[in-house]
Amino acid sequence: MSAESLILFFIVGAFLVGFALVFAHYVAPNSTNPQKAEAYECGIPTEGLTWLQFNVGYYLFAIVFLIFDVESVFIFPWAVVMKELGMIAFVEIVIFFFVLGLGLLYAWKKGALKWE
Amino acid sequence: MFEGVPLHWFLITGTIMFFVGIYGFLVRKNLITILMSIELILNSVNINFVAFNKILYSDRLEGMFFTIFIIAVAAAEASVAIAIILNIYRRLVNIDVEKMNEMKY
Amino acid sequence: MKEADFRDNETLDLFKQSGGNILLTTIDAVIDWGRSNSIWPLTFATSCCGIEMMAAGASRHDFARFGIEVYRASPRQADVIVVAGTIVNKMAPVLKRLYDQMSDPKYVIAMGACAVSGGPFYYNSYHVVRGVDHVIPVDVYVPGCPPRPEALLYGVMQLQRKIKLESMANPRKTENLK
Amino acid sequence: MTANQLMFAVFAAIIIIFSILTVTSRRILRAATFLLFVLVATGGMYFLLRFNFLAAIQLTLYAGGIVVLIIFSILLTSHIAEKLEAPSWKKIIPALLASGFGAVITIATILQYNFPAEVVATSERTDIRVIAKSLISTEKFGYALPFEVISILLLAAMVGAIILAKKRKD
Amino acid sequence: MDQTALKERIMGLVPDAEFLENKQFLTFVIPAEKMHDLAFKLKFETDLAFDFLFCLSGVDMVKFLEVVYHLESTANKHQLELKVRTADRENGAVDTVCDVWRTAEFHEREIYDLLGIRFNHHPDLRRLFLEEDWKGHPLRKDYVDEVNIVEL
Amino acid sequence: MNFSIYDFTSFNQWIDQFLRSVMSPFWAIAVEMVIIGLAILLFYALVGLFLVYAERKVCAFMQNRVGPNRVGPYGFFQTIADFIKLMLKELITIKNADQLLFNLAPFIIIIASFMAIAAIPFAKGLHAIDFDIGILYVIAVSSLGVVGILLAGWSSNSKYSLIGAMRSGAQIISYELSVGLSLLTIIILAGTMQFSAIVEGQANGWFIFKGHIPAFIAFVVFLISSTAETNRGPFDLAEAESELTAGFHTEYSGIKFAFFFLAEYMNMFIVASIAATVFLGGWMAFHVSGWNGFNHIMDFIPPFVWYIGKTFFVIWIMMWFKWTFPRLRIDQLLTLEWKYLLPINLVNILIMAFVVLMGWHF
Amino acid sequence: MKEVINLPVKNIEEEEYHINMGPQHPSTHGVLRLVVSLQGEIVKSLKPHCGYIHRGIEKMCEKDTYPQIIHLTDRMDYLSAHINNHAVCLLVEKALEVDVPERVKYIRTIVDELNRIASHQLWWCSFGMDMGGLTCFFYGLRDREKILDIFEESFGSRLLHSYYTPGGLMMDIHPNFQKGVKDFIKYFRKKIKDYDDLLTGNIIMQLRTKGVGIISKEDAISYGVTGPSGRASGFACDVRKHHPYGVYDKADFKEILGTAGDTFERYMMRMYEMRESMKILEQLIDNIPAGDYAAKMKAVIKLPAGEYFQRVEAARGELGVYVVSDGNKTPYRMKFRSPNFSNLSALDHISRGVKIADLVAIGGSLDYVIPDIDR
Amino acid sequence: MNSIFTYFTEIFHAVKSLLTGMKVTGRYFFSPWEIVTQQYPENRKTLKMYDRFKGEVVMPHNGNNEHRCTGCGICETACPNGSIEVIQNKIEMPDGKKKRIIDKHIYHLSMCTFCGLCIKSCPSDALAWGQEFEHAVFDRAKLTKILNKPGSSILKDIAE
Repeated sequence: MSAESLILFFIVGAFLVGFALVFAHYVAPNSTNPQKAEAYECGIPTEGLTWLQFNVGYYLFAIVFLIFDVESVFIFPWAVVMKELGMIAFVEIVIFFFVLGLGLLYAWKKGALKWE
Repeated sequence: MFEGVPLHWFLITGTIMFFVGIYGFLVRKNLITILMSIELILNSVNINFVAFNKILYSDRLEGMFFTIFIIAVAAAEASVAIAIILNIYRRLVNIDVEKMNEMKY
Repeated sequence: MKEADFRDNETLDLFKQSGGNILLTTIDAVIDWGRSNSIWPLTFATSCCGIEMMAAGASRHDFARFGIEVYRASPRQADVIVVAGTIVNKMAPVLKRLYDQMSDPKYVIAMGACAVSGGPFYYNSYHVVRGVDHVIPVDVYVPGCPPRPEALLYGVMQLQRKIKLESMANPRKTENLK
Repeated sequence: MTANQLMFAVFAAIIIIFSILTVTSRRILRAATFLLFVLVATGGMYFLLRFNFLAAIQLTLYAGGIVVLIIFSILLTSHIAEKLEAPSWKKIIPALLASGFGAVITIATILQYNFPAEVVATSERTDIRVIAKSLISTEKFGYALPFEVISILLLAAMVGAIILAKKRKD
Repeated sequence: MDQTALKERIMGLVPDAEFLENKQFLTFVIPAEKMHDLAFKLKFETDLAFDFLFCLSGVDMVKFLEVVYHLESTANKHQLELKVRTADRENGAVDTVCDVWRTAEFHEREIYDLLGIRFNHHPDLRRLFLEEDWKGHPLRKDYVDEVNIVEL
Repeated sequence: MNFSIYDFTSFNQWIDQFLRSVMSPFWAIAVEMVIIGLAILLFYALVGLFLVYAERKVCAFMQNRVGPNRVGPYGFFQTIADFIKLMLKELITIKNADQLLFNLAPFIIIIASFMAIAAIPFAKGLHAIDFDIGILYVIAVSSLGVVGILLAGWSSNSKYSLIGAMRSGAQIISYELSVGLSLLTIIILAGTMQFSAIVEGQANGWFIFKGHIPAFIAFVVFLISSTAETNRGPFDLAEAESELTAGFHTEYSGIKFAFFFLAEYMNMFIVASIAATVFLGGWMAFHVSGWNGFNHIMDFIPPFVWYIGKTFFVIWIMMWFKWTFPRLRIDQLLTLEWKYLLPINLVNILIMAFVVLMGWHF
Repeated sequence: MKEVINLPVKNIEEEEYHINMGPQHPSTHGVLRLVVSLQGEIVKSLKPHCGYIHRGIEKMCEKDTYPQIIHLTDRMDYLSAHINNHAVCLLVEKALEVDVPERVKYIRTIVDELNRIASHQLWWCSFGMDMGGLTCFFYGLRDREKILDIFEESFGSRLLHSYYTPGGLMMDIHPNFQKGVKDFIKYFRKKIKDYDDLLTGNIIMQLRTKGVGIISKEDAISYGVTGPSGRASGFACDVRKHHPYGVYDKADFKEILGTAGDTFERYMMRMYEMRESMKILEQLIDNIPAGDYAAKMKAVIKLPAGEYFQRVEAARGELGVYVVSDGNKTPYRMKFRSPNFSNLSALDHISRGVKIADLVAIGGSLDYVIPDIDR
Repeated sequence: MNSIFTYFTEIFHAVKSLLTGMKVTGRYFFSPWEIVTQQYPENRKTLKMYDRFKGEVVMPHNGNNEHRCTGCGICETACPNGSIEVIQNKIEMPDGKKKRIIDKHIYHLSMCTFCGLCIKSCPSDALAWGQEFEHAVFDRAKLTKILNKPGSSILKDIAE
């Protein structure tokens, strides 16, 4: 009962959304006019491309996030056995953290953690 | 056999995925889609590793650890690759490999 | 509040007759109950009446008791547009667009003298729409300049009564109206 | 057909169909979404094989990390009206031939090869404790060194990515 | 500086200014072409230092259009009213003072919108309130709009 | 069959055996799955409806008003009315929107929350899946939800949506780290990632007390970052009404919008459950070692009640945050995470490791 | 099918991107439309587009008699309706050289200050809402209701009263008025502490507002930014102090000047001002002299030909009324120098280089009322 | 070291300020007696407007269906936005003189701004404020009212 239940939850979730969408599609009133399909922008017709201006700020955080995500995933198994293994585990993680702390410090000093 | 699923099945799935990735790698011109094709290729390899580990050597963990490290390396690779792609985009307003004949970084 | 305590029951009777279905099915009753008790307004206020609309939402009068507190800033998710304040010629197309962009079923409350008829700016003004019903169809008119929050709540209750006349078989046709 | 077979079939079908869609879709964000499905289905396959930890990593890093990064970069570099150019037949045919041949040859080889009978596991070895212990053990079959090396790799990747992505002040 | 001294001072700056009798403010009518120079001097000469333009109005006097500047000095606490007249109703133009007093930018746009007085060198002289395709200038006395205005 | 509200294990086994006795194992599993699916669906809907109602009432009381009270007793059926209305609202097709992704986005968000709810133990023996990697699993599947938000924002073809989605994306991925790391602190103390084992480990004291200072810091960090991860409270910049109208779901109407609305509350429920389970002992009663009589009295309260009580306490705190604080700005939000929460978290983990190493915990 | 849309720009990061805020937008407090040029989330410049509620009040005034104008000035800046009316009444009284009874002056001053507090309360709650703190909205309006109760008891309506008339008042104050005001001051002195706890001291609010949207003193004067917003920059522009009207010269109150000129300073100015207003109320409320509530006026008010100007301190800054009269019973030309109009003109200058979220905060701190801008 | 110290003092002050804010909302949450909500439709019976409340303009009639309006039309001219129209009628008096009396006193509630100029200017105090505020209708035409009741007549002593 593990992988199977996952599928189950997947299906139940999909079913909930799908059923509701189909139901609403058939039951809800429907009327169209040209304005309705246009993008909403405070009641003024949208001009220009709907496109966020290139903004490296968001992206840098995504990179740093990914790196730290990898890191945190590697710490999880360590955390589980930390209590049992004791000193060795502690030393290893101190080294691991030290290296990553350098990374964080670098990103900090470099201004990658400053949103702009 | 893993409770009814033969190893061949996994390998064939992995192979198809691998060659789909190769196809995308060859055909696609957008750098990001090329990167996605590479991820497909890596993923197919992972499936093979894991299937071998589970079905042939289920008392060992090498396949799994390899996969884990592959994923970690893939993450590092993706972050650097996308940094490069965005840099190219910023310079050339384009991320099409064929239009990047001037490497003026 | 009892039926007889409300004003303008005659017009409501007219709606009943023109709808052609005095008998509502149970499903209709359930749906209308849901719709009438969950009227989410669009955050839209042009002038003074907007302040009274805010006051109606605030602690003293507490719009939320009717289940109306969820002010939506996006017209896609709003059910009712409370036109609180003057609509001028420049604003009219915007209002029309907002109304058009709302998803059905949608309702309009004209709040205050300006929205009902142009009010203080009816005469001698060169830029005021004389009543918002020239632009979008209005369900309930709430006069007053500005109406006090209770008056708006009363208008909402009137709207609820009107919503309760709807039926699935004969839905409102908003797009045919001007 | 057992439950396992059925589920494997479902996952394999999702993987193959969506990976094909990934490389053929002309809307780049759709391609990324299909890639997400492929990766999630792969994660599902790991769950099926009882590699729970691996599956969780697959979901966290691949689906929740790399794909999000890719989607972010797509959001930054393309807009909704944009469609990728359809590749020319001049490119498609050789690529199709090459990958098709490769696939056929590899599958043929796989099918011909008789893998040794499976080693019956005495104990289920995918428990998180077992994994964790071997991950930080310094003995044989221990991965302490790669574990630490990964941190250096990550450091290098982060420094590199930041240098590349950070705007030069010129 | 008291009222008479101020009057002398202004008359010294612009000799052909016309002095108008007004209970509340010292009022001058300045020739349109001298207004911009005067504005600079009024603001930046320390004994005048009229740095606060607290009102800028336009009036349609039928014979001519009038722009009225109400000035105050936050340091010296004296006030002044200037008027600029333009007889040409259609192409009447006054130099902008929005480079001296920034608030004038909006006020001048408003006056252009409602009265149709053009301002030379204005950075962004568009209609402020009414739609771009609006015909006429509503605050003029000869403005007729049979569609929109309902007379009481 | 000896069924009790204190232990659902035997109940589960009884159902399992009963089904297996009347049909083949394959079908038995299938029927079990249908039962669980329906139960979860019902639970999901009920919790969603109740939370929306609770939020309205809580904020009403904080704001000196009464909140919904005209629909049903104390306005209890308010959210049902809302649900009926949303269900029957028109679904607008947006021009130039990517219809596939536009419709897919609510699926992804809802499925992510559904899969996360699977691992949560509601009472002893009452959970769908009991992984050995429980916490990691929940983090993994909930990290998928951000994709739905990004897709929703991008595919709506609206500027507000896109900005909202980018903000939301950056926010969620950043705070995911803090959520994971603050849970890690407790994993070190518990020595397991399995939810059932974590709860069992708190039989003689909750982890927030056992781990004293580092555990408390972790709890606070978890509260803050999980509030942020669910796009709520002072961190709701993605749907910042005063800036971006409705953020990434600006263009969604009717039931599609309802799913985003529901998912927000369900995510809140999930993170609150995790907080309750990991820090506050889940369904475990409040015990103080030594006070046997007191412990015995506490044991009379069924585990499910304990669980719900703790979860709603955490939810209430999150609502309290939301209705008290002004909203952060995007750069402050990211600064908070990267310059405050993350370093504090990393140091906290080391402290906790040291505490465990030295055996200073209780 | 359109293939790749090539962006015409070379440097992608310099490319600007326009976004509409308004007319229907929660942060613009009405129907102002701001076209914001963004670079990323940074505001490069913005263009206010007014006129979405331009009702032509100045034109309408030319057709109305002076008592009738009152009901139009009510609807300009509806949050300081009494103060607008006060300006017109003072102007007419000045032109006719009528001396209004002392009682009227006292009552007008008291009501003006009450109105100012009510307006600032509403500003506080809408500012809180702009910042995302929704509870502020409810607390502010809750306390405002107390003032509205006083108003309603005396004047019969909640928001727009048309209470002043040229020469005096429409009616005398209600006997409970003084007690109501005293009760209110007692009540509000307690509640304003909540305001400080909830929003002023809050670290998020301070981080978001300090150093954001700075306007220097010179710019404030040049842009004509008056009222609390101008005083935050150090611009001493309180008309009540510099050109006293009513009985402000008899009341002891401070004109508090800020230095920083940022959003937080503008916020603090209004918080101070509420306290100062309460101080004025405390001084005046017990000293209302007995007397008539209106001076004797002719049935038809005709202003002598000429031009008149009257300045008062409205809740948002200096309100000027400029009237050109040709001796008829209706003004020849009536111009309102509305405080919001000038304050708005500075918005572009203030908000360059800030983020969108800051723009909302700045807008909240400038506290514009759109019908007053458009008139 | 100093920067680390400020780092932590910053955190401390931030948390303190946040807790202060939470104290306010928390206090209100736990003091439901401070709720100020008036439950409008339920409290209709007890809801009493202030005496001076301006709900609408009415023309009081006494028990004999008599009002005080002479139909002079001063209110019509006083009204700034034309929400009052007075339609007069000429009747022949018994003594042969023709006299103007009121036919219809039309009041557009939809336009009224409640400024009170009509009531203030009325020479015979015929108009007054009504306390009614529940005016919402479905049909705009319903908002135009005729204030003099059908069949009503002018009060004797005003007529003289």
